[in-house]
Amino acid sequence: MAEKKWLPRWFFQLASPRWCYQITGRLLPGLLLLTLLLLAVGTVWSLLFAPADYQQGNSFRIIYLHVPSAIVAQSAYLLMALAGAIGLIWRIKVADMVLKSTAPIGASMALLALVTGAIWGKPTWGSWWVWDARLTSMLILLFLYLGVMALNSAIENESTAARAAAILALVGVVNIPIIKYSVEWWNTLHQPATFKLTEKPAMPAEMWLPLLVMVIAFYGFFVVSLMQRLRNEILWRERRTGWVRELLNKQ
Amino acid sequence: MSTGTNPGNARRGSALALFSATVRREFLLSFRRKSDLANPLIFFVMVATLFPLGVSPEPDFLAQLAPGVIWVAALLATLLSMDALFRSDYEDGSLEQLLLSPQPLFVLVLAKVAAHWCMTGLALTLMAPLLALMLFLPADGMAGLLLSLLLGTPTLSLVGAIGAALTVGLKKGGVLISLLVLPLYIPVLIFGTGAVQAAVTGLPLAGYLALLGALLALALVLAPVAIAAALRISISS
Amino acid sequence: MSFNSFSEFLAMGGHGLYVWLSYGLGVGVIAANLILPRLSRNRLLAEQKRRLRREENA
Amino acid sequence: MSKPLLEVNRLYCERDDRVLFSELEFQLSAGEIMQIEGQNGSGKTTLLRILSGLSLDHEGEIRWRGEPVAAVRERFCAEMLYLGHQAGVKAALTPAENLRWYAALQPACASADIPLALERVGLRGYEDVPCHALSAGQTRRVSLARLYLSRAPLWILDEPFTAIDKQGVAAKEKLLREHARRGGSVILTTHHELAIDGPVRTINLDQRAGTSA
Repeated sequence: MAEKKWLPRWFFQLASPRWCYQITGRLLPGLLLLTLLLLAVGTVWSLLFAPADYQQGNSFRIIYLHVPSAIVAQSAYLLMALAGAIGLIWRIKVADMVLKSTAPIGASMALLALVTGAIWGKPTWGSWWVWDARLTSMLILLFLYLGVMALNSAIENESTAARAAAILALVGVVNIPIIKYSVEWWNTLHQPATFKLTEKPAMPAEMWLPLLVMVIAFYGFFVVSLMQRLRNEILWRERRTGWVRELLNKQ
Repeated sequence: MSTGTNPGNARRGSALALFSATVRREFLLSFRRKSDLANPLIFFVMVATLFPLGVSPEPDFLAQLAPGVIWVAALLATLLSMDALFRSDYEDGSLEQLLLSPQPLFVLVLAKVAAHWCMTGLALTLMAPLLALMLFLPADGMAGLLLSLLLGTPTLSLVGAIGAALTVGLKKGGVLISLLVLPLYIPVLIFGTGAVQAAVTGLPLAGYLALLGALLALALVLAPVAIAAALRISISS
Repeated sequence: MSFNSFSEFLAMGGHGLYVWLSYGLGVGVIAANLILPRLSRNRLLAEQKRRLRREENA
Repeated sequence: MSKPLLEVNRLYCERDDRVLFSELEFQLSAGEIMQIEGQNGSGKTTLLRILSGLSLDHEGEIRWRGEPVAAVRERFCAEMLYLGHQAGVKAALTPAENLRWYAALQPACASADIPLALERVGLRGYEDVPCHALSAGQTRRVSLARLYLSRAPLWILDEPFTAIDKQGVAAKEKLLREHARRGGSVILTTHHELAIDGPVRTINLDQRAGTSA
């Protein structure tokens, strides 16, 4: 605390984006390699080696994309709200940037989960879209992502935009369980339960092991993509600082 | 002249006075601009008119559609009116004065939302029987419709106010606000229409109303905090 | 291995269209998410370097 | 009155890629009038908004009576009067109604003083005319009437004299002087030459603009 007196406060605030940029730079190549490897293994395993489902046949293999993307889409929203809370409470710039970088990745994951869910629905339910509880919740999650992104891009001042988006993300995160619950309830009222997407009683190991690999691979992909976007965001926001100038001159 | 009076005592007593003063001011403002008062209500009726024209005037069919149509129309009408909640205050500088008050901001915000609800949500609820008649909603459903709207529309106003507060500094806030708020309205819509449908089929209402009440309680506790924070952020740029 | 031949693998027991469409989209979304930030990084760096030169000349 | 009312340490602010001011430091004691000078766009309004606590987007420290403003926000708001660019006057309400709501916002203002305050700004007889029927100068005077209502020691005034005629300005200058003599302090921006006998400190923002390291 003592040195805080003679060093301006913004110096300390600058220190952390720089550190963040450097550490992610060091981690990124290894993580990218690992992620690509996991994705390759998971894809080959799920397409070639995993057994077909006795009821759904080979269309079951779509689950290996649908479930990981749905899981990542939901976790990404939680992360986004967490980053928003941290940014709001402690005024940490990097948290603002994490929030902004997470939204598009999460939205694309939600979109992938929706589209794969719809494609899976065609051979299983006989139509491209069914108002299934999980698909509907995912659609609403996508809307929530789009809202955060729209708000973030509509406000010009970057720190105001980040704070506003943080509030919205927090409001959204309070609402997500309510939305999920209400949608599930609505679904049971209006539709007799037929085939539920991914509600398998006791999946055999040769089915869930590749799924596990894919989930981990998707998380890895999320982290890699987040780091890439975050680094861009850091460079952009810190473009007038000394270390970014140095970095630019060096290249 | 320094602080002079003891501000602590004055403050405790005056939060309530401030609430009523703000509600009174909002009412006064709306009654001086009567067209703003009527617009959401006219919109409400118009949307309901579009459905028989666009779908089918068949009474049985409309009766089935009625709970959903009335609820969606109420939801859209509330949303439409939301943008104006803080905008004129923002434009003439009153919002700055409001934020600089030493009084707790959530009291002020709550007062504004309460006044707004009286002029939209409550008015919509009172208009709903008219729409129910137009859409052939069975008479059994009327109680469910009124009660669910009465419990549901305040939540819509509170949640919508968060969106209004977030977009108040933006010129094109009107479109954005619906994008932000509509997904958050879904639970209210589900339970609201659920209540009406239950009432129509003679099922017990209490569960739905309890859920709507729970949503309202949650919104009452959390939304004013979010609105206040959002206003501070919106005004700070 | 769940398939006996390559053509069987492609056909996916009649669900080939759905499975391959999904995986195609999956690869597309993931690749886009990995490549787009990279492109925008290059653009950003070039832009900022130009700005730096401009400021130094000014 | 040894402690300064307002203390600003190492204030730094940038807007739209431009550093408006950095390392801005000053203290304001009771009885002082301070004028912020600078060209258009030099950040006068931004500085006043930061000082009033409206704008959060800055770095540095602001202390009120020796304590960080954020920690004593409620007390600071009760002891501060801010007059912004916009009058904060509702066009659909009458002057008296506008001031009554303001008095409700600021518990230190007595609504009993409203008729007197309106008389002092020359709006007697306009109490029940909606503000949209008033001229720009009259509307501005409605918001200036707050100065007569307020007992807050710190006044932050952003261009308080726009649309006010010469006599009005002279009256307001007299009011500022009285406020300072009673131990209040004022921070203001204005395009007018202030004709206040007694010390008026000035801070020029044009010389403050710098670049961040």
